[in-house]
Amino acid sequence: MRNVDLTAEGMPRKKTSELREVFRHLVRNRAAVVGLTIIGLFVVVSVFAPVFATHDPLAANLGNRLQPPSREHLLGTDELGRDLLSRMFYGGRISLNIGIISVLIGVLIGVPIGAVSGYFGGKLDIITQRFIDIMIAFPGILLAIVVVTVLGVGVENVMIATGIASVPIYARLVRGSVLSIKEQSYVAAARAAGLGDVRIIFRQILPNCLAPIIVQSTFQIATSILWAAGLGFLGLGAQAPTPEWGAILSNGRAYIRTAHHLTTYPGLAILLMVLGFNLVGDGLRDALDPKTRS
Amino acid sequence: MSAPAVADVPVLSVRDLKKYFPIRTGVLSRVSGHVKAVDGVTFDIQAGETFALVGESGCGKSTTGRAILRLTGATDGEVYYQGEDVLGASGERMRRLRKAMQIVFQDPYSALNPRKTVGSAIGEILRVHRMASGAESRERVEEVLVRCGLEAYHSYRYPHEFSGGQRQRVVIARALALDPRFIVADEPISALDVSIQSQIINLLEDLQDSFQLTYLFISHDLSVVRHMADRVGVMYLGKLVEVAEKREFYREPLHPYSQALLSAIPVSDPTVKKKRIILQGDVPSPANPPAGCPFHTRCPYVMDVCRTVPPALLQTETGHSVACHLVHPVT
Amino acid sequence: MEPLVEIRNLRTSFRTEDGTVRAVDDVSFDIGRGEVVGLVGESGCGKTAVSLSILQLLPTPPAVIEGGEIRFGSRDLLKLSGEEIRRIRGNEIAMIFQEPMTSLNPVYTIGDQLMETIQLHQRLDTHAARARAIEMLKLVGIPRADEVMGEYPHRFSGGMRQRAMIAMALSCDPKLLIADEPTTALDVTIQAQILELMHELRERIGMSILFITHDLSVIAEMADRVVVMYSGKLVEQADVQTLFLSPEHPYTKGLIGSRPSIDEDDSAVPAEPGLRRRLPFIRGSVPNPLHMPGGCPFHPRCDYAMPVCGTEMPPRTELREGHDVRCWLHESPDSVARADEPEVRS
Amino acid sequence: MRNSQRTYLFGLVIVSMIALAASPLFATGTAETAAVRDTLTIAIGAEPESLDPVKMTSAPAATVGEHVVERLIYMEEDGSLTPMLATSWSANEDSTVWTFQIRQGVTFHDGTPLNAEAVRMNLTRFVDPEVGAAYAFLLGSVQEIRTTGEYTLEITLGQPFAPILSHLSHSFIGIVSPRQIENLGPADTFENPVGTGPYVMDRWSRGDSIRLSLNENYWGDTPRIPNLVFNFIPEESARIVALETGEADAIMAVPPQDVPRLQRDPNIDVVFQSSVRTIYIGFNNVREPFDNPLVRRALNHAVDKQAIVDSIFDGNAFVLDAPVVDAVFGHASVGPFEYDPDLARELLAEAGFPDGLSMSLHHPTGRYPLDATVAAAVQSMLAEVGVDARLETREWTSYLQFTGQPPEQAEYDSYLLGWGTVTLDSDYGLYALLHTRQWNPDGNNRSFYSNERVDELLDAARIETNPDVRTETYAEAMQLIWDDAPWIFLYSAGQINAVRSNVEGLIHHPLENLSAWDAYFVD
Amino acid sequence: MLTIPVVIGVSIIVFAIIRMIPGDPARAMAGVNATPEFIEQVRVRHALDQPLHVQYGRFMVNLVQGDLGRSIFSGRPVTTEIGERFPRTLLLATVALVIATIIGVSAGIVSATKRNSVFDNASMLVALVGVAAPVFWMALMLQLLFAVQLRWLPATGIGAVRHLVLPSITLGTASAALMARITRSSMLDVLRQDYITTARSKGLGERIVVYKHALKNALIPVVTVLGLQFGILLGGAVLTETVFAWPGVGRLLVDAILRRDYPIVQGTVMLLAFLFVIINLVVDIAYAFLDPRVHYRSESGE
Repeated sequence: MRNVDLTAEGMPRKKTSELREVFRHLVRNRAAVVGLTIIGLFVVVSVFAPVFATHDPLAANLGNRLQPPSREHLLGTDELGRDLLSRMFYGGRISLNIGIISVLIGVLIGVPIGAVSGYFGGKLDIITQRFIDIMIAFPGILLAIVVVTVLGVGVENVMIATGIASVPIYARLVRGSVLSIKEQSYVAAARAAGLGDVRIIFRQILPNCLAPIIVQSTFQIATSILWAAGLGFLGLGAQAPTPEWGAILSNGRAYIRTAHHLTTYPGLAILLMVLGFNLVGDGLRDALDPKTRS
Repeated sequence: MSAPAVADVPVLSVRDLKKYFPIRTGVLSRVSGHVKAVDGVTFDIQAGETFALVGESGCGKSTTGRAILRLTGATDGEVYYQGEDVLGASGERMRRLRKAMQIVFQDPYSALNPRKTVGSAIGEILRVHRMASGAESRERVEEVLVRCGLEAYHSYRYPHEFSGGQRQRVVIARALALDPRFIVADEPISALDVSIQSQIINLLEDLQDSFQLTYLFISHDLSVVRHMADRVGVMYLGKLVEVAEKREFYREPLHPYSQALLSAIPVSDPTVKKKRIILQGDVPSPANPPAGCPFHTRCPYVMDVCRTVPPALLQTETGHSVACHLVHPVT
Repeated sequence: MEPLVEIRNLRTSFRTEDGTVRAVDDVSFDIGRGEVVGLVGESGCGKTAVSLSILQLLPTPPAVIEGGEIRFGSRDLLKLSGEEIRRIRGNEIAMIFQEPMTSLNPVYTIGDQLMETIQLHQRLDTHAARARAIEMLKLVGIPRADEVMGEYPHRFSGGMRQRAMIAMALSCDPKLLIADEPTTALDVTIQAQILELMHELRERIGMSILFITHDLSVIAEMADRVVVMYSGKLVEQADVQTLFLSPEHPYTKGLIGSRPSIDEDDSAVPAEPGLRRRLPFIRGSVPNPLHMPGGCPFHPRCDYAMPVCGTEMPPRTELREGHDVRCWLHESPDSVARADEPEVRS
Repeated sequence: MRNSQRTYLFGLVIVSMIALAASPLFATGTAETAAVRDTLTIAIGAEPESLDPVKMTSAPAATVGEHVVERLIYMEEDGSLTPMLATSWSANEDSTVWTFQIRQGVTFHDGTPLNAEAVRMNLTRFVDPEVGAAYAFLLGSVQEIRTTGEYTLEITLGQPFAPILSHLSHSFIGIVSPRQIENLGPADTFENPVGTGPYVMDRWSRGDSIRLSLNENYWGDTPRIPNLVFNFIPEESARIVALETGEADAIMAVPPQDVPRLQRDPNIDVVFQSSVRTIYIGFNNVREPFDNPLVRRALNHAVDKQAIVDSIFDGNAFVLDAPVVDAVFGHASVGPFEYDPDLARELLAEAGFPDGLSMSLHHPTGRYPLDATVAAAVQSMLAEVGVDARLETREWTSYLQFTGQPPEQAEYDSYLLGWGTVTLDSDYGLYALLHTRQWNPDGNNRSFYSNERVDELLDAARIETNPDVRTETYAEAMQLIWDDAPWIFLYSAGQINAVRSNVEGLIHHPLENLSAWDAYFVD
Repeated sequence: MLTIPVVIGVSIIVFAIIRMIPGDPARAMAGVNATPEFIEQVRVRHALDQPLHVQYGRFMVNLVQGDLGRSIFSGRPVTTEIGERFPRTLLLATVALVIATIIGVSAGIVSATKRNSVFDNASMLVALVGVAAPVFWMALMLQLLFAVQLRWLPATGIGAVRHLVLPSITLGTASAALMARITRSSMLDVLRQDYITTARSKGLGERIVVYKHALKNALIPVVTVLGLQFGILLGGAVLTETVFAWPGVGRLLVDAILRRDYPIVQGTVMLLAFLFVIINLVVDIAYAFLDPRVHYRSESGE
């Protein structure tokens, strides 16, 4: 008679880690898979740029300038006769680097600011919030322009500039998450159990802000790539002969009628990469959001 | 034990506890007023006793519980645990007090960190208090889990793998891990399905018996309180309006609010048709409580004096403490 | 007399990414004219899905009404066109919901929302509709009804909002009011007010009410007849006296028994610690709707479970007039034996 | 009730915000009509920074300005000097005192008559150190300016200065109405100049265009086209489209790569004009290893200037054979360095760098046509001979500042820069750039080139009044400079303008001005 | 209410940042060919030799009097320079925003109500691409197509309405895309709310449910985004204006940065920051129109 007793096992007994669960939802999302594929391709091509590149991205060949796409130069050549495809492979590296490093900068500075501000509240929070209000009052690209003006042009400074421009975004995001997580009973429980503030912030609260931070970071990588390209386009970003996509595009602008491949392909590349990150970001948000996951 | 212990030092003494939340407005977030969530609450809890704080939402019962454990800073007042000042304690003393005083929350879903296995969440607490580590810690975790009706292997699970009732068992196990003497149970069953509630009630009672626990039982459910509590305190708008031994309270509530509260409870017996006291209107805002007796705006027996003079919580011959001008006429 | 609503073999499912949830599985019951039917069960048992199925208010997808019949007068509500069912909603059948805080549209005034319903179903000009709205607000005991018309819902307390919702629901004199946990979100003194109001209105207006709740004591007070659901299935129905005094399904019994009563007999409580009266309880917890156990869904938690319970859903047994139960314990010994040990029969 | 009022108010706010924002649209909405015969539209690449002579620094400013404001002397396309507001001039024996006869019967656009006092006020303001005119150095040799009669002006120089007349012909030394500058403080400027020119300022739509209309009372031949519009279109491709669609009748600074297509268009004439601007890469001559002339010469041989001219400029440039272009007085052909990578490697080896070397190459972006492209091309050519040049760039002003540090603080190995000898006199082209006294930060000698003999020759040529002697002196100096190779001498890029075929008479000046007073439409 | 402290904060930050820009402003002001003496003179004249707080004090005093100094490049008052260009940027951004709002919000509504339809999928794909495409690239491609190839519209410049078409579409694309996405998700969220079920249970038709009951609620988050978008558009104008030679403050700022025209940079950034503060204020006010709850938010002591 008792053999049917399954005791108190209400929920399905599946030992799935949250990560795997998220991934499962992610790969079920067709758009996100497309995004992952795009990013994957760009990452592979960027990492192995020296392998894929058919030409030296910096080697000029004045006798072979502005060639349209051909068998030898799949995407044609630029104003100095450099192979566009090879330059774009290396450019992908730069864009990815800018995206990732600027996000790291934004996270490393913005997250602690937001966490401390949200957790402790009070005067500190008010001051921090005002400061973030001010920072957010500037659109990111403007902030990045101003920072680059102060630091000077160059890829490293673009990373710093776009990173700094994303700091207020993270600070506000994390503050918001912290404010809501702070109200969760398990934080009170941790305090009741005598855990210290630092431990509570880093061990209890921040791990639970991870989802929005990851989602935001995915979007932020895309945004930083766009900002960096914008800076490159304005001549405030990576400098010649660095094959940064925005800079290639900016240079190619003069040849838009004679050799439009110099603007078309880098533009498409930026679009695709940004699209890829946005698709994955959307997918991650859906996968991490219990509301849409049910 | 149902008779109040006389000679002993109470396990917990709360004296004139106040918790005001500032209302901030404007540019510089100036404080423009206060929500008087808890406004001068005084009571004692004896060893092994279950003291229930009841009242409707927003009456300050949960805030009282949290202020006692210093989960929210009290504005004023004193709290003593076995004679030791809780609100003023710091450092090592506070750590020791934290071990002795624990809390069980209402919502078992938010009470567990979703990113930690049950074992690591409880283990962390043990480690912080240097009670156990390594294999010893694991043993202790499994021991409390089993004691709370779970299985040892549950310590490797994440909260989302449990049902609501099981989670509440985990929450209780976590509170129990530090081997406390005093537990604030803040609406521990109200978020659970009806068929699960009695499991948890039974568990709490079992544990009280086994570990000589003292409970501050916070609930809006007077039926559960009747089952669980030894003494009952009724709160309204941040103030205690009546404190009484359970049987006395249910037999003859003295405060008009207590009476209304009790009469408002539906009876799960269709043959009984109860005469109700239906209160008019809503609870006033704690940001702007009425002058005099907080209940006077809804009281069916309101007198002129109620509108101006706040009644004190005074004891009657039957052992009730009541804050009402009807019971203790102003002379 | 013919019942107002006859629900027959209703099946409603939710198709989710992870599988199909049978929220309502073969549920049949009637609502008589002027009768208050209590629909009781724990969260996730499908009681809300039943109520929303009646007016087809479930979002499709993911919900699908897979079968059954809901007869309302001469019509089968499930066969009506969108336009036809809309003419019934709010007019002949009205609803109030659990969360008075979120059930009113925050950006329109109470008056706007009341008058909208009235003007939709009754050919009244603005002036008459307004008068009717104010009348309704007065009816549900809202003071200063005139001023309240121009107020936004957020200025109201929960109790007042629920009154406004009731006013809105009753404004077109519906034949049936579906009240889905109307007092669950309210404090006990406010709950008493609302229940009192509903009693009063019912006597005055005489409509039928389908009262949905998880709170047995509320049911005991309000309902004439009670329908108990568990995991999408109707397990027992009876008139309220019968159900509370002699429940037959183990789940109903457990449910009623495990609630501490406000009128608990104190003398039954032993004075000594350790010897307290333990509450009866139902073990385990509600099954995951995606992984429903086979047979009777309650069998993993049932103290009387038999092998047959794990394989086959018991049929509906009419114990006496108006008292149905779906449990193998109450099936004729014959059929139990048949299901249990078919080879023994010879 | 309250609700609808609120909605109405909200709508009102929105509508008025849009109306407010849109108002400029209607204000300027009439500007664009189809090309009318009475208006000539010229698209230029940049907006003049100012039309106040003391604030002018750029060719676009000069181009627009000279239609409105005139100077004492005009320099023809061939470099010869002809009277403008001065009818004649003479000097004393040692050429230190110059007397100018000011044209009579000329009035400014505001009706004020032109006289010597008006000119004196203008020139005095131009040289006033308090005012700080960017080009005040043009008159750096002037000691005193005074009137000696209603129409006679006397300029006294501290010492003889041969190119003084060329300097006075500079487009930035314009004469505006004395009324306009009477009450200006030293730091103040005016916006719309009131000059004596054939055209009058009509409207300056900032960021967009400047409209000029005919000066009915012009002292000279009245132009045939009554209205001139200068449109500022920085984008090259957009400028070309404007010409192709007829929105513009003439455009300046056509990128070389677009020339072939424009030439195929029967409605468009492409005009090539030489420029007086030289483009070079200066070495830091006091820094190792560029203090070694062998290294400098080696690098000169390593760069295929002809390839740059042919490929990057599609032939619309020429390789420098001297530190100044041949239109400049005193030019002597002393070059060029042959492109010979093997020789370059040999010279490097001889200098002690058989494995090449690495260096920084700083360059501006967008300041000169295709500057960044050229820098990148040079970089890859240097790589051929084992020289690893690291390209670095900055925005223009910080670039100038970076390359303007005194020698001990100068942190560059080499820098790409251009210099326009706008006076068409070698003094302007050599003295400031290569004389030892002109080392940073006192002058423009950013390469810290120093050669005593060259200094002597440049000093001598300055005060020498005999043109033949000057020519010889400059020839010797140029040879010495060339052999020292303080720079990589690159090229002078020609100007390319394009004009719709129905426009005639535009003057494409070597000084990078485009003048329209003789222009007319043909059918 | 937040305006004053934020503006003061902004002014301090802008002031500090401008002073952090490498390069000697006195030298830049004095010009390329200036003598060291003249540079020193300029330094004293502009009080650049004074301590920073003194300079800031002067700056603020002048600012209050509406004096932002003079452009180094043109010598004209900064207020005049900005005053001429700002209306053009405002016009461009406003038109772009109006286009973006009309297209974005309506696409978002239709997508949400016809969820997973062909229209929904297609418009969301377009929206994704719209967000991902670099503004300047879009600008170039539109220019190439409509101005260079088809010659339908002018490539650059200002003047007539047709000059406005390409820049405003370019500028508005990303906003329209974003707006469509936000409207859609906001709408989907609102359609899940209880009061929508209430509205349906009253027997209201789907059209009224969507356009009356859902839309107004769904627009509340859209309004926040709208305000934010306006700021982003003003920022994005930097790129758009550069490509389309639209003489607005965006290009003025870029040019000023390249020319080290500090007073202009300072003035423009101040103006933009100030503007964003104002926009936030307007958004707050707009909130109150849409959401009656806002008025009373300060009363409840949360």
